[in-house]
Amino acid sequence: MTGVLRAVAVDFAYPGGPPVLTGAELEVRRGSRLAVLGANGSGKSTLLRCLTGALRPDAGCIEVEGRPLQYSRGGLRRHRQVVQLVTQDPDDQLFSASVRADVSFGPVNLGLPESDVRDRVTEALDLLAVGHLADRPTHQLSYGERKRVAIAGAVSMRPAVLALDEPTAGLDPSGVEDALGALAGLAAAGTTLVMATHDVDLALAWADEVAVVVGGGVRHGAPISLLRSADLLDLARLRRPWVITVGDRLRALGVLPPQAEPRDEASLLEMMLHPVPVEEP
Amino acid sequence: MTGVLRAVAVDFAYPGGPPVLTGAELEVRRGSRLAVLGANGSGKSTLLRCLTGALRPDAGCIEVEGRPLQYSRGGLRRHRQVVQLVTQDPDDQLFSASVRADVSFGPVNLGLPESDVRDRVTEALDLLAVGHLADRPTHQLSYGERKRVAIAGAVSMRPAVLALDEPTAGLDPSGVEDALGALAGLAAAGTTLVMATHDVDLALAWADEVAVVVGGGVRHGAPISLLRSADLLDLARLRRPWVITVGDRLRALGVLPPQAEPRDEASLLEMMLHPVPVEEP
Amino acid sequence: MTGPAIDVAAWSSPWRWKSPGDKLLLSGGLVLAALLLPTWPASPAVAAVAVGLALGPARVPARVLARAARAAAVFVLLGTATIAVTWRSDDGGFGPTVTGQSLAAAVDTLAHTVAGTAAVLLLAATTPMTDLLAWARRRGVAEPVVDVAGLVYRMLFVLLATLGAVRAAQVARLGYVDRRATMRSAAPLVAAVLVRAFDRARRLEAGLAGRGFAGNLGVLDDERPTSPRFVIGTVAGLTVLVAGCLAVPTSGHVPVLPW
Amino acid sequence: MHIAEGYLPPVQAAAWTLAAAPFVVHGGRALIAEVRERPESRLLLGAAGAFTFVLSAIKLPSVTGSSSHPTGTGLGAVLFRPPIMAVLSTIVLLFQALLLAHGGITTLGANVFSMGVVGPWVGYGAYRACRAVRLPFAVGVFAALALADLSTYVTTSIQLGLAHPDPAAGVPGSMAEFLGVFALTQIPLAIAEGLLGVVVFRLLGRVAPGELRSLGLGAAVPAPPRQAAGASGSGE
Repeated sequence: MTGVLRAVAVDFAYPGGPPVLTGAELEVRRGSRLAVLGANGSGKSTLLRCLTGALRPDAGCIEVEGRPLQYSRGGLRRHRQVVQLVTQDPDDQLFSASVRADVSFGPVNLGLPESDVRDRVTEALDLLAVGHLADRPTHQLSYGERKRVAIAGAVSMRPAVLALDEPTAGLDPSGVEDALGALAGLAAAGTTLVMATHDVDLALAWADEVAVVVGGGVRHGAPISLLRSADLLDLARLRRPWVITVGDRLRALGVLPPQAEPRDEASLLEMMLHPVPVEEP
Repeated sequence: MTGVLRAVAVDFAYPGGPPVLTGAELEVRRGSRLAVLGANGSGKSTLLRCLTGALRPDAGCIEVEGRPLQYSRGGLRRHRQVVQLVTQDPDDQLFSASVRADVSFGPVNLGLPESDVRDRVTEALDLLAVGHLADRPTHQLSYGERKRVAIAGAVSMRPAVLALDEPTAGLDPSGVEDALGALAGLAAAGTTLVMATHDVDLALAWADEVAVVVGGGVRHGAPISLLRSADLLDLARLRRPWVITVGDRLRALGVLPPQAEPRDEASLLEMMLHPVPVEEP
Repeated sequence: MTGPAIDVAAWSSPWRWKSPGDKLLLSGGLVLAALLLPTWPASPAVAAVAVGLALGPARVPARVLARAARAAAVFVLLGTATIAVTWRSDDGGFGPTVTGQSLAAAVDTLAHTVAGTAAVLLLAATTPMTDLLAWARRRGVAEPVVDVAGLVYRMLFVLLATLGAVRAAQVARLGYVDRRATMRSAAPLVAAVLVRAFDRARRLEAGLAGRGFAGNLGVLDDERPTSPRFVIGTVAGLTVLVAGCLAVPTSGHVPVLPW
Repeated sequence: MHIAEGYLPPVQAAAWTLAAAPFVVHGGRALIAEVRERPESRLLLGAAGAFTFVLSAIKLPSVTGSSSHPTGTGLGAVLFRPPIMAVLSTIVLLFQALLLAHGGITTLGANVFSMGVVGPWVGYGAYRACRAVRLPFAVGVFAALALADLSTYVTTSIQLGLAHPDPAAGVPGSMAEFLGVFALTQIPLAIAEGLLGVVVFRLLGRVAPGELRSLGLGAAVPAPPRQAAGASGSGE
């Protein structure tokens, strides 16, 4: 796994505002599922928008495949095929009342021939399991449906990296399941996924790497170790995932084997199924 | 505990749309904390809006203190002092330039003398722990702050019942904590609370009664029994709270005492602290 | 957030897949027939054809037509009543009154309006706005204008939802109990929707920038093929209508035509 | 109040369309120029048009106790200038005709002339005149919104009077009738719309000073104490 995208010593402040990022470092490895965690206002969305080229760092740089991102028209154009951002509110991205037309926007901008555009639209809609909505008007869709159509709009650009800001916010359990299922399909198709969230339970269950944005910087590591650290989580104003807390206790009680590291409810239950008897000291 | 508010055999459909509620029954007992659960589109917000008088049922009625709600100007005016709704998006409720002006909107419309308006505003802001924001412009507040100010705007009407639509949606862990803390303060001050949510874990931890909206009707009962029923939850497209699933397993393993009914992480851990030894059969 | 009944009908219309140009020909032909031919029998004939096509093959729900008629009713009734009232009575006195002549003029105008509105509805209730805009773009209407119109169409649903939500919140806090409260509520409502509109534009700009927005809102355009059968049927039908209306002698009263 | 389809005789419908056309074409040129210079202004213009549409769904109380909808033509003219309003009004009136059955297609030209041309130009003229003689901003806004509203209804009444002359009293008689029904009753509503505008701009001055300045309406913005801009909080 090599770094497809890197933030190198990135400083950023909105005009007239306090610094949001100071020396932020992040590496997005190809094929990984990275969760970027932080409280509201921590700067995780800002970091995502720097990675996608939507914001230009005040200092430091974004590296794409080892080369610094060029903020020229052509450089940004190439970059948009490397990484696409899906915003939290789907209405921030859906500008057309026709679902099919909206999803075709990116490919049309790439200047592709019409038949290729058509293929990409069909492919993206199918990957997100919203093919049946293609001919419905955007304003008649439910929130969850609009969210998946917005993701399809980004996917039709066939980006190597898909960055999603709070993709499960506002969705009910079955909506979350649908969204995560769609993401799993994208991962299987080879897309690198970056998800900004403040849901620590989701991050632990879903990600294979975690980056916690705190105090303008980034702490990057394995989910299970980073999300166990009470100091870090306090500083970041986040909770510890319940699976870790409960898992630790059950390990101490001998209900879980010593090496068990459950990441979600299912794995916790499964590991309990065959409890290794605790040896007497 | 007596029913301050009741939905009796309520049918409702939006003009030209399919039926949303069919024979929905719900009783809101004075002093209770009721969670109304349902997937997106299940009709839980519609039910709340019927209870608040914002929507008028096609059939059935809403009873207030045992008398049917009158949809006359005077009847609705009285009803708005019985129950207030806080919508999911605080920006839908904040329309004045400053926090103080916004919170005073309801009391001013009640035609109260200025000193009473002032008292109510101060009281509401203090109950929500946002007194320090009184003179700030609403658009400069964080999302969590806006959410609490929106609640204060409803609280300044001194309703007997406060209904909240997804009050924790979009909040990070510390924002959720602040919001729940504020609600606990309101409950302590005697307000009956109704919360619509699809977060089953939150409902189990917070509510003392649960109503699940499913198939146009309502199933009402104790959280721990209703939220254990796999059939009901499947039908309602909801998950079972992890605490129930994990708690059941741990009870079977003898890690929890037989009568233990943990409702959240903290109570689960506490009950495990003093595990009752399992008697040999 | 489903929107006006006509819009809902258009998106689910069985005629949706017909070429917008074909439907424009039919509706436009009917509108012109109602406008240009002698009121009797052309207006009732056009109204009958338009309503018949709408309720028949185009399967527009009757409820949708009824609501549309209600929407147009206030202006039509007020305007028609004003025409019916004249300043001199038949016996020569001066003052507001209704005469046979003024009443006939009012009935004529009413017939025109009903026929014209029905003909426009036939198009509106079978053709989503996006199809008409795409058609306009292909027919050479300037791209920025079509783009802006498309954005207006998309955003008006978002803003209508905002308007409804803010107003509901105000109603709950007694925002419209009396005239003074209404005035206190209306201005913040307008300001809130306007600020939200600005905010939406800014956020959409940021959202689109990431998708390669460089000034052009071009999208895939699925042109619906024109149907020779539909066109021939339309032309033949309109011809019959025109010939029939011109052949039938104007019966009953002689309408007063102001042109 | 939009003139319904079929309400105008064909010659007059065509004449009003021809009368409105130069203003709409001029506005269209202005819009295209604006969009060429700043491509992203498409989004703001789209939002402005949607706002104009939505305004007609707001209810205003009148002094007489009845209620009506603001025309919004004055508000739009002050915010976005009359040329742009001519195009936006055309789009909005077309949508209202097709989506809501308010107005019509052959009467579109007449409706654009009253709501998209006369109203905005009268309102904007009043606003500029008030500013030229250094009247307070609020007075300019009041005059703009009230007069734009009123002139729109006067124009509509004239259009209707011309179309349907009174059999006895001719065009002057019918105009007087329509003015009595549509314009006279509108006076309290025009005043209400003017007052509404004053409050709206006062709120906007506090809530959206940046937007007002970018629209060239710095006068509406009281010199604010400088706040930390980054703390505005939406999104992060």
